Amino acid sequence: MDIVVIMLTVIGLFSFFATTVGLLRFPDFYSRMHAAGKGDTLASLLMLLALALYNFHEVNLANLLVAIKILSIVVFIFMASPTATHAITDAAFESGVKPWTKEPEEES
Amino acid sequence: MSFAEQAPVLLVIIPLLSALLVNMVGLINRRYCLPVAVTGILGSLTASVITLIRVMENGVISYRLGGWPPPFGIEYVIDHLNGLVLVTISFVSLLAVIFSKESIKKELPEKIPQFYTLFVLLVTGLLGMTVTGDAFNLYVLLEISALTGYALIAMGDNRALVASFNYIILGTIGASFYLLGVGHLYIMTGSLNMGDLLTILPRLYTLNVVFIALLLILTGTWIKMAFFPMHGWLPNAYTYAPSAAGCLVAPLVTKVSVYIMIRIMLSVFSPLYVYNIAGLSETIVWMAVIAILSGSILALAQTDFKKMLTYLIVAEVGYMVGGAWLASSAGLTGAILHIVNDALMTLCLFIFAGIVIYKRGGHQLQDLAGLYKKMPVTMAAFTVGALSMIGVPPTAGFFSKWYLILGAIDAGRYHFMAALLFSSLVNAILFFRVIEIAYFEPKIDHHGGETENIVVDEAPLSMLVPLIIVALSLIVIGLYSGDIVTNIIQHSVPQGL
Amino acid sequence: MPSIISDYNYWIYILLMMIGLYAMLAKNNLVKKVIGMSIFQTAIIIFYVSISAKEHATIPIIAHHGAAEAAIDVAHYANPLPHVLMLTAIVVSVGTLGVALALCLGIYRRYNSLEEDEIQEQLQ
Amino acid sequence: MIWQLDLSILTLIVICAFATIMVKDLLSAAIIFGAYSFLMCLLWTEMGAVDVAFTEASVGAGVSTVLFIAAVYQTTRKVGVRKSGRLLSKAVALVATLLTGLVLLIAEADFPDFANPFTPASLHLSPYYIMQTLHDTNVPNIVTSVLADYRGFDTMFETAVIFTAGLAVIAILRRFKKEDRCDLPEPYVISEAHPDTIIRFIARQLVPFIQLFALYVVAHGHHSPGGGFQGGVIFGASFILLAISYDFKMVLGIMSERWNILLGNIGVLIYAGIGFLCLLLGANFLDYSVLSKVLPATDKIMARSHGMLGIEIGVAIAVLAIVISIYFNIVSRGKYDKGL
Repeated sequence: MDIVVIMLTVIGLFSFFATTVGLLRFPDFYSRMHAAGKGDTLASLLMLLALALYNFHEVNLANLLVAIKILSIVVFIFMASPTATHAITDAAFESGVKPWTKEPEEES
Repeated sequence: MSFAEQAPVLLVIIPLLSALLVNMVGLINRRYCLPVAVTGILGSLTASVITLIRVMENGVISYRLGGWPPPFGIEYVIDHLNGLVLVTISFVSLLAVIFSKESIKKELPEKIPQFYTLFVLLVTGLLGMTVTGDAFNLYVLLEISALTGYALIAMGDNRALVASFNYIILGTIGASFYLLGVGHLYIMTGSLNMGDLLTILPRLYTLNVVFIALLLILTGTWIKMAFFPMHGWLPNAYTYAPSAAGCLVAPLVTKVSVYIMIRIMLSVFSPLYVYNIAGLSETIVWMAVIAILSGSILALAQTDFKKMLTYLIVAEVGYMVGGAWLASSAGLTGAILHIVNDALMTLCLFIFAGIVIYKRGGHQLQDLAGLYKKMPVTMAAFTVGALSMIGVPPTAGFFSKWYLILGAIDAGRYHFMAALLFSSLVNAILFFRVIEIAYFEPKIDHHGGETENIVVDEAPLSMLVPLIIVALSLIVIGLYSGDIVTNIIQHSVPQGL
Repeated sequence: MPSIISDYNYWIYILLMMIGLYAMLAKNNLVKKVIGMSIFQTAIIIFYVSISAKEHATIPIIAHHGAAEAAIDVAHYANPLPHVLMLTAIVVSVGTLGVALALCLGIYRRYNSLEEDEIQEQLQ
Repeated sequence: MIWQLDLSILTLIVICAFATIMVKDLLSAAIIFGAYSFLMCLLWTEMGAVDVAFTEASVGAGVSTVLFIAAVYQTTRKVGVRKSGRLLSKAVALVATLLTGLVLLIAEADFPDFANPFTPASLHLSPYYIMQTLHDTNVPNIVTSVLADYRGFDTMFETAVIFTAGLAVIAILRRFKKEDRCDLPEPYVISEAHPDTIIRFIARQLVPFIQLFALYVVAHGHHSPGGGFQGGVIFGASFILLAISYDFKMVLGIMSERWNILLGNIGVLIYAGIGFLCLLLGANFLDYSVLSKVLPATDKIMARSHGMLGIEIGVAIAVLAIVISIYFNIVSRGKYDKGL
């Protein structure tokens, strides 16, 4: 059990790290949102799963309730976080943020 | 339950409930708002009077909210000092709410329910601040009265919004400083109850932190009462507020802050600490002198009648702060008596200004021209208020000034006495100028030339009656001020300072 | 626990308080002033909550499952009183914030500006 | 508490505070302020103040940020360029700030150490609450029992403060007439012709859960962090979410302005009314123990517990209505025509 928890935490931390790197290093708004939206959701999902499992050291009703609560947080994050990313991206597209392309932009 | 036993809490709860009721009937028909508001404040006045009578008979009353013993629960403590202030608050607000009837119809016809709800909530806040014996509960009510005050002021004309914004910034700084001061006391003592703090603090008197807590609380209340260097928000806020709101805010908010300062000085820190150990007396009396002088001089410079009154409030705050810090019994007596008197005098003058705005549509000095012939009764009442402001016997203003001067002599602070006399002189000049304009200068008519046959054209009765009552009460309080001092104020002033 | 921690919270609250106060007094933009006001108020909340913290203490909810009626160790729970006070303070601060923002909007509606000096110019 | 965490969060908070004040764009300032509030929330959880953290999460990070964004949306994002000639006032502000800081530092030298369990504050009143709460009120969450019972009177006025704020915003902003003589053109044009299906669908799915959670927070406040205030804010937030993802009019159809005002009123009235009922039953104001006379099958201690639940519900109703009302007024500039 402990090994699974550690595995999940480590993968979660890694994808948080990847997200941060992506946010800092990607060239334009959309790709940054891409990194943030996906990586973040996955990472928090893994971490929360790890927490829910960690909580099960001793199986009883109270711990089960806590695990269910954590799992429902996972579900809601899974629904809300990509939607928020979508909303932000959509708003950016509406207000005319240009996607980055390989061709160098004309100097203005 | 008997009404008398529960009166200490009822005097706060009745206005709170009636504020809610005002809002609800406002959704149905806005004509019912005023009667409900008046009933609520009347109920609170009754409860205050009963409480004061009980205090005079039996001494200090303590009321446990939620039935918990202090310091674990919140406690209401009513002694002679706040009994008197409570009656003053509810009396003044009763007159102000009656006055507001016509003026609000003219100035804010759309928002009558909101206005009266906020109005009654402000009264609730002020009463709650006065009656409480818990330092944190005081903060919550301070914020209620502050928030209602910002909104009531912002409902005025165009410039009122900016004035109110300045008020909200400074008012929040003031309230937060108060809260911070209470926090400094809490971290050192672990208590929030004023009586409890009074017993715990003496062993900490040597620490800096107690001194700084006092300083923070004082700064907070000074900002709230517009003591001179921190008075920036007051003149504009009070000038551009709706006149009905001005009649409530101007007489009461600053005075209640003065009361809080005195309450904290006497009931949280002891007179021994504030006057002897802290060693602030000398400085603060000098600050009060400066406040009085600059308030008076700035008032002289105004051409706007209402603004002139607001600067006079700044000067009057100087009287009270100075009196409270003279470290003499007479000075403190004068300061407390002046809380009552000044509330009534300010009410009188602001109701007068409200009537002028109602009739003439402006509050410049020129708008007063020719008023003696048009409105003889109003002007007579105004003259009483003005005389009281100057300090002419037998009006109330004379007596509180008398005690303040006695206190200044007792304490040997002659500069304070000089400032008081100077301020009286300035007030005399100011008000005689006003009276001169109103008496001699004819009103210039738009058709050119002077209007010949002047008809007496008084304000509506709902405005006139409060004005007459307050003018009469100024004289009555003046005549009975000896009794008030010996029966009420003497009990709350520590002797032998 | 190093000794720096014994004062760090209090230093930070003073620093935040100064930031907030400076923003309220010196900033020209009204919304910035309001933000300063919020920072100022949260600084006080940090101060109070710091009073309540105890080393090795847990949240102030008494564990009453299992060992019922066991002796309650006071040092085991954080001091609840400042928490209560600060709940009230947070509510007050959001109320003030709402009113202040409403005033900003009202001012903007009249003067088409949020800058204090431009509004003052229009007033004169 | 973990002191390393304490140090790092506090440092981040200061950085956020600086950034909020310094940044030249008001929308960014609002967002950074939201981050600041979340850090605060972490800090308080770390110090064991879970109820405060919960409130800060819902109020500070949630509602305040939304209000800031609504206000910025209705005004302008730009911060004006600094003009010269304000040096004097800046100097005065700087001196005042430094003076305050200095005074507070002097006071700080006398404070007992942080996190010391034997400070006066931890030894005087709070042991009573910790020891007695189960015995007096049967409520394990000490914060709830102190908030709603021992210091219930404060909380009643706290609710009144929120009610006052709601009314104040209406009084300041609300325009009852259709046109306003000194009204300005709309600052931004939002795409109303572009309803976004994904967002609407998800919002519609989430709202019932949010509301259920809000009810849970209210009802479970006796045993876990939370209570009427947090629950009310969350419930109100669900309506704000609807108003943002759908349009303004639709939410007004559910919660009209009159209902809002009435609900706010009723909430405070429930609180004050329970207090008043205690008074009528012959005890002091807000002394819930006498409610055992009217509630079936309760002793004095359970009556306190039930009384607290009653007032928590009152608080929740009031807060829910007022949060919505403040948001609507700010986002529509008091005209109730359209919003974000």
